[in-house]
Amino acid sequence: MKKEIGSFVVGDSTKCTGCKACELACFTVHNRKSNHLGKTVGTVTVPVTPRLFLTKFEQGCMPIQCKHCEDAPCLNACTKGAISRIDHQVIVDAEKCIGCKDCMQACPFGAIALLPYARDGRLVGQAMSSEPKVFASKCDLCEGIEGGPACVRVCPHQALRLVDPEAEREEKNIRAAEALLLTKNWR
Amino acid sequence: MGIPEIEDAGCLLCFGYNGADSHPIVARRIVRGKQKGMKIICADPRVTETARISDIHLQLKGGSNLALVNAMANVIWNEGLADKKFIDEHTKGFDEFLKVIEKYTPEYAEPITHIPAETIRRAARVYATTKPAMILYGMGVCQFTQAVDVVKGLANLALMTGNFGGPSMGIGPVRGQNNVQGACDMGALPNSYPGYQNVTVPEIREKFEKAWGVPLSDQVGCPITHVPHRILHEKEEKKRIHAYYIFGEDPAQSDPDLAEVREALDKCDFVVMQDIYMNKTGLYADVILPATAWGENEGIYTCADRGFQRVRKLIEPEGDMRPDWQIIADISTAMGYPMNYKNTEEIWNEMIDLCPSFTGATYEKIEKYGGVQWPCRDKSMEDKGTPYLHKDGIFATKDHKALFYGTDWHPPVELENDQYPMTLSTVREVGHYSVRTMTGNCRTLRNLEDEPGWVQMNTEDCEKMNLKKGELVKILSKRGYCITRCLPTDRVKPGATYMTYQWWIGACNELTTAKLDPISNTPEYKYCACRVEKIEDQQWAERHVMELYDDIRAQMGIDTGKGAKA
Amino acid sequence: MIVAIDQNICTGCRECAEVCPAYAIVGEQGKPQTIDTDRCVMCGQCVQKCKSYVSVLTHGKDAYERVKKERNIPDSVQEPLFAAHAVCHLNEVKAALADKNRFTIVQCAPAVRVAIAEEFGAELGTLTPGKLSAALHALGFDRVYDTNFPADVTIMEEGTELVKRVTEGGVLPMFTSCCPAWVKFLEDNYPELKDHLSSAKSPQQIGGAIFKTYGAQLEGREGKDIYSVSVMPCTCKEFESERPEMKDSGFRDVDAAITTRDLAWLIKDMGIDWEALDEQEFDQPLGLYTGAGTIFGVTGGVMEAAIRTGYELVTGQPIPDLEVTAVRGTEGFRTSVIKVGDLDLKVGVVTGLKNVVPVLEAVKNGTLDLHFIEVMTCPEGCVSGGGQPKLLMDTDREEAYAARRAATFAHDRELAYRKSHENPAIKKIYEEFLEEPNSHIAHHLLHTTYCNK
Amino acid sequence: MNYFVKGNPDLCIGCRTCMIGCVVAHEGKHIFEVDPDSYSFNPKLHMVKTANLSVPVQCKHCENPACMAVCPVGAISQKDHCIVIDTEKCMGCKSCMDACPFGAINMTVQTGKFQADGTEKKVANKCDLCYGFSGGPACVRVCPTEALTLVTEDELGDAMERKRAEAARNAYLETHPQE
Repeated sequence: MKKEIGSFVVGDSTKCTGCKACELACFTVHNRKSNHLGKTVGTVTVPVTPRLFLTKFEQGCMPIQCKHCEDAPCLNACTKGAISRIDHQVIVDAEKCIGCKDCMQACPFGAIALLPYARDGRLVGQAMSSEPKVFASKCDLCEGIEGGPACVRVCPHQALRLVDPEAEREEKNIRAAEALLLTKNWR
Repeated sequence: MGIPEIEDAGCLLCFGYNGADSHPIVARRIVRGKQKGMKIICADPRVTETARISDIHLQLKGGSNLALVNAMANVIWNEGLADKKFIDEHTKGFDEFLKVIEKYTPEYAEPITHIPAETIRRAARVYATTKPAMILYGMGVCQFTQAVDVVKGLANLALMTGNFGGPSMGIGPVRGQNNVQGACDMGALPNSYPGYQNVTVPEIREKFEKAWGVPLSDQVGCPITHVPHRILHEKEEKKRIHAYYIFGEDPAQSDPDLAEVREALDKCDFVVMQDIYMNKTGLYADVILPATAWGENEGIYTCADRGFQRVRKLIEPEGDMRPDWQIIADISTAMGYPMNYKNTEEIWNEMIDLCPSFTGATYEKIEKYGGVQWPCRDKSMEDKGTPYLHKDGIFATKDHKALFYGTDWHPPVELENDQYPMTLSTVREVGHYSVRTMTGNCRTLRNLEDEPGWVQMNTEDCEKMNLKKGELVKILSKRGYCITRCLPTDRVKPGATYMTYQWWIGACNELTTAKLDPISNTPEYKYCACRVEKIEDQQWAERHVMELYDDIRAQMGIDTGKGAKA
Repeated sequence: MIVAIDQNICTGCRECAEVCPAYAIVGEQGKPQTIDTDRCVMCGQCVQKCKSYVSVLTHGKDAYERVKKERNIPDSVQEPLFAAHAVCHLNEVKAALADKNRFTIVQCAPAVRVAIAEEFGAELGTLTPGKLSAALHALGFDRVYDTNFPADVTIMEEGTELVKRVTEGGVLPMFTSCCPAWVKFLEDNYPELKDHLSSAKSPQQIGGAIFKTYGAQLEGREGKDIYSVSVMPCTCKEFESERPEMKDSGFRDVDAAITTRDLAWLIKDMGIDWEALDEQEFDQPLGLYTGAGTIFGVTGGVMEAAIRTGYELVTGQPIPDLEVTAVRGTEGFRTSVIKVGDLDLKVGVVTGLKNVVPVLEAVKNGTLDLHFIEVMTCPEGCVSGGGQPKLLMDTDREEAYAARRAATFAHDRELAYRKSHENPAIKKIYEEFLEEPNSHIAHHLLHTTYCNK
Repeated sequence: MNYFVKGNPDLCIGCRTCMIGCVVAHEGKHIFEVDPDSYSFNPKLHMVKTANLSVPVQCKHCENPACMAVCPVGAISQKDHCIVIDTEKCMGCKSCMDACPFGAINMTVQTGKFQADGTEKKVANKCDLCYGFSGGPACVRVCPTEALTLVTEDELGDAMERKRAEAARNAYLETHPQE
């Protein structure tokens, strides 16, 4: 009965130092089970494949990640049906992904990268090629991972924020309404 | 007084009446009054829209109405603000009244009402010294076991300040539903014929017997709120009710203690339901008579200010349904009393000729003037009706004097306790009206709000229970429970909860008590003890609510394929 | 160079500068950083902090293999590599192990056994001395000794020195000297306070000096034949081992100091299955250690071990409460007064090098009334050392340190001997070789004066 | 200057007629007669009720709109005194929603339109001052208490001028009390 939209994480370039703790944490929690990661670096046997991307630009830096669009171009572009909406979030099925790059081109944020795909601590190979299988790596808002988005949790400067868009909108509405009290006699 | 007069009052005492949610059009008059400089005193346990713009908000504890009213009377008298001349010339019983209110000092009322004594004083002074002062009251007065006493108490305030008999003054009930005034005017009361003519008066009975050509009973009928008892527990066989013909009403939704109502409808031998849409009561009916809705009807409605207004047909009804008057005429004919009215005007003309206060309110006049407020006794075009009553202090009693009537306050019947530590009051929300047979079937309004509705709770209470906005909660009283969504708001006081009564799933009348005011027979919808419980598994709850909704719609034969369809 | 920042990989976030106690990391925000080697104390906290990894996306497909080669990291390593890193010396160690003519001795520090298992997927702070010893044996070390043993020697030497300074009026307060980063910091910034340092060497260097002398005797070999390796939770230990003062055995006392992380690489590189290892004892006699030696790994541990022994040296009575909880904790600077017979021993513990500055200022001004101060550079002592397994997520840091600390104390409780002077191997080495604490030979081998830089 | 509709909390009774009026205006008057699943109920203004105020909040049609700046696909533009969203271009990324400090933008289901995986398509929704409809903003027209007004450049300018003149007069009187 409730109308809901997808949450998303946004970075704040005024706080971000570019340390990549978010990227590493993202990789860690997503590979904990599938690639047997422990708590320390030494337990990693596969390339780091983050789902958000620290991005430098003229004025600073910040991580860029998926907005979980409500009419997601990546999802609509995926002919393989590897991208779908699950619990309001746009999720890539890495197993189904064939690395066609359509989603990357459709996404206006550059929030998707093709990265090597690993399972059980090993890169997944493919027939007739020495190159490993790749997958469209993008934020899934740590779906099914305890504690919510790891990037938000590890950021040393609180430069990442999980947005509950509707709740925040309502809060902003209240502030806007309070402003109307001050401007009501504008004439 | 008339609704348009509200905005010209000097002071408005708005008591237990939430215009913005019940009647936006009346609320508009209040807002306009405020713009014109009207002082507003609002007595309401919640911050209603009127309270929000009021000069004094008397945020009383629910169920303490009479203590507040009596205390205001006490202040007015003790501070010499009463209109002694008016009291002497136009009233009786003031001395006895004084004895009753003597002890109701503001300090005495403070712990009962939870309003600081000084605020009560301030309100009484403003009311007594600002002319003209008008009182509007609503269900916050009427839906208590002490309801009629409070109405009289409010009348006492108007009497002792001389606020009767002129424009923009007096005391006005703003009735609960559209045309509820009309229903009463037309005799849909257990004790009267149309025009408030008592069934026990032989001359009146004879007049109607003569006009209708049948013998009529001299017994007062059964109020709706007594029906479950008369079906389930009546010892005297002759008095027991076996058949129940319900139209334009949904007791299985709107009456208190729904479990009992359902049992009564189940046990009743024969139930007829006549309505514009399927409703909860219809699920228990042996016969359903589909009637046309407001846009498909024509006739006369009466507004809360006694104003008769024409209602016209907008569209032709489609399908197997008829206007209420035709259904009644057909049933009557079938039962051996032929009714052959050609149109509503014919019925209207028969009625006004039998009711002296309505006789002058012809279709022609109502058309011409846009509306006529009764009493309107003369058919000549000069008698335009009566905008306000008791002109010049002449009251409709034998000696033309008003009677003071003082009573002591008593608390509501079911108080908070360890098991049920909170209180529940049933209220209205703007956009959904009555039992949702009308607005619940309006898709646009249903888009605005839909099942299972909300329970308004103080934010502190919600924080204590870790309840978030929109979370489904279980709310229980000793009679039953329902599931609804939590709406944290600072507009209500801690410990109190408020629910609107139209929702099928968030049906707050599962919880309400069937205790009645002894005179009006109105239930105490505004006060019962309840408890709110958090539901840990919200996903289950959401599913459960959806299943309940689908289930009810399926029972009613509504397509449940995708969303509710009318 | 021991700790370095790779200019090509660094994003310039300066998170490392936040944790650097020596303000040695210089550079503009957003630009690659460099290390001011004069200031750097090589504690490796920047290495622990750095998250700027060699990325396929940012640095290209071949970058990872290239960097690995540049840093002399074993080929088998697959884990992420970061901008801030400690230089890897495993090639030398591997060569020594492969050389049949060299007699290899290894020692490992107390904090290694509570952390190394993490690199093989175990829970944080899993205690594995038996597997550690087994792995070192499996790597082919001829003798697997333990730094906890020289730690017990340290207590004998340093404890005796303290008693002397207190009773005979030496320079007070006396600072511990086990932590090489701290020693370098003091030398660099407060050279005038050098006399406050205990003259006793750190356990690693005491071990090194003993292995190439007494150790060589035990094997019937000469010091020159011995290749001595230490496994440390510390990046700075390599620096310490390279110091010109550390050649009292007649040779470089410790030939190579590798970190816990390096050891994990080595174990993997040699194809040793950690999971399958059966537990093994450390070799005797120089691998026999007490709980006192073990708690060197946590902040306050040296102090507690010293008190356990010092109390008995001074009073001749066993200490009533073995666990000196008064000096435990994780606050940056904490003090307490310990009753040792008639003496009120006033002690202080500093952990986290930044916290030592006000203490040093107070010593300089003569306003600090303490006898003995333990200083450790890393946040919670050696368990949090720069050479320890690096956490993937800093949100685990608190839990990791707490678990490693708890494991260290648990190990202390399960050991047969918990006071250094009760260690039979300690008694034996003093009988057979060192004569007595602070003896002439002890002074020659186990003490030092740090030369002016 | 862009125009905007603003509510007056003193007059608002929280009845939400403006929201209904908004939907009726944007969906066409036939919504009362058609299948409920065939139209979208997406009011472009939001009723806010707190302890001491009730008032609808809607887009301010900022002169330097943050929403327009962040839109990655150029779906938001300025047209004839108002900032409008091209829902055909919008892909529901919520950037504008996050950027708007007033909470004036929400994401709404586009009835009858779906994404490739069959889930509902949602796009940004905000006040467009009833762009393209005759009679001006519907909310202003339907409000029973006249709590909403359309603020235009002329009106705002006049008001400011009046206020400046008043301020000047007051300042003058301060130095010339005898007058």
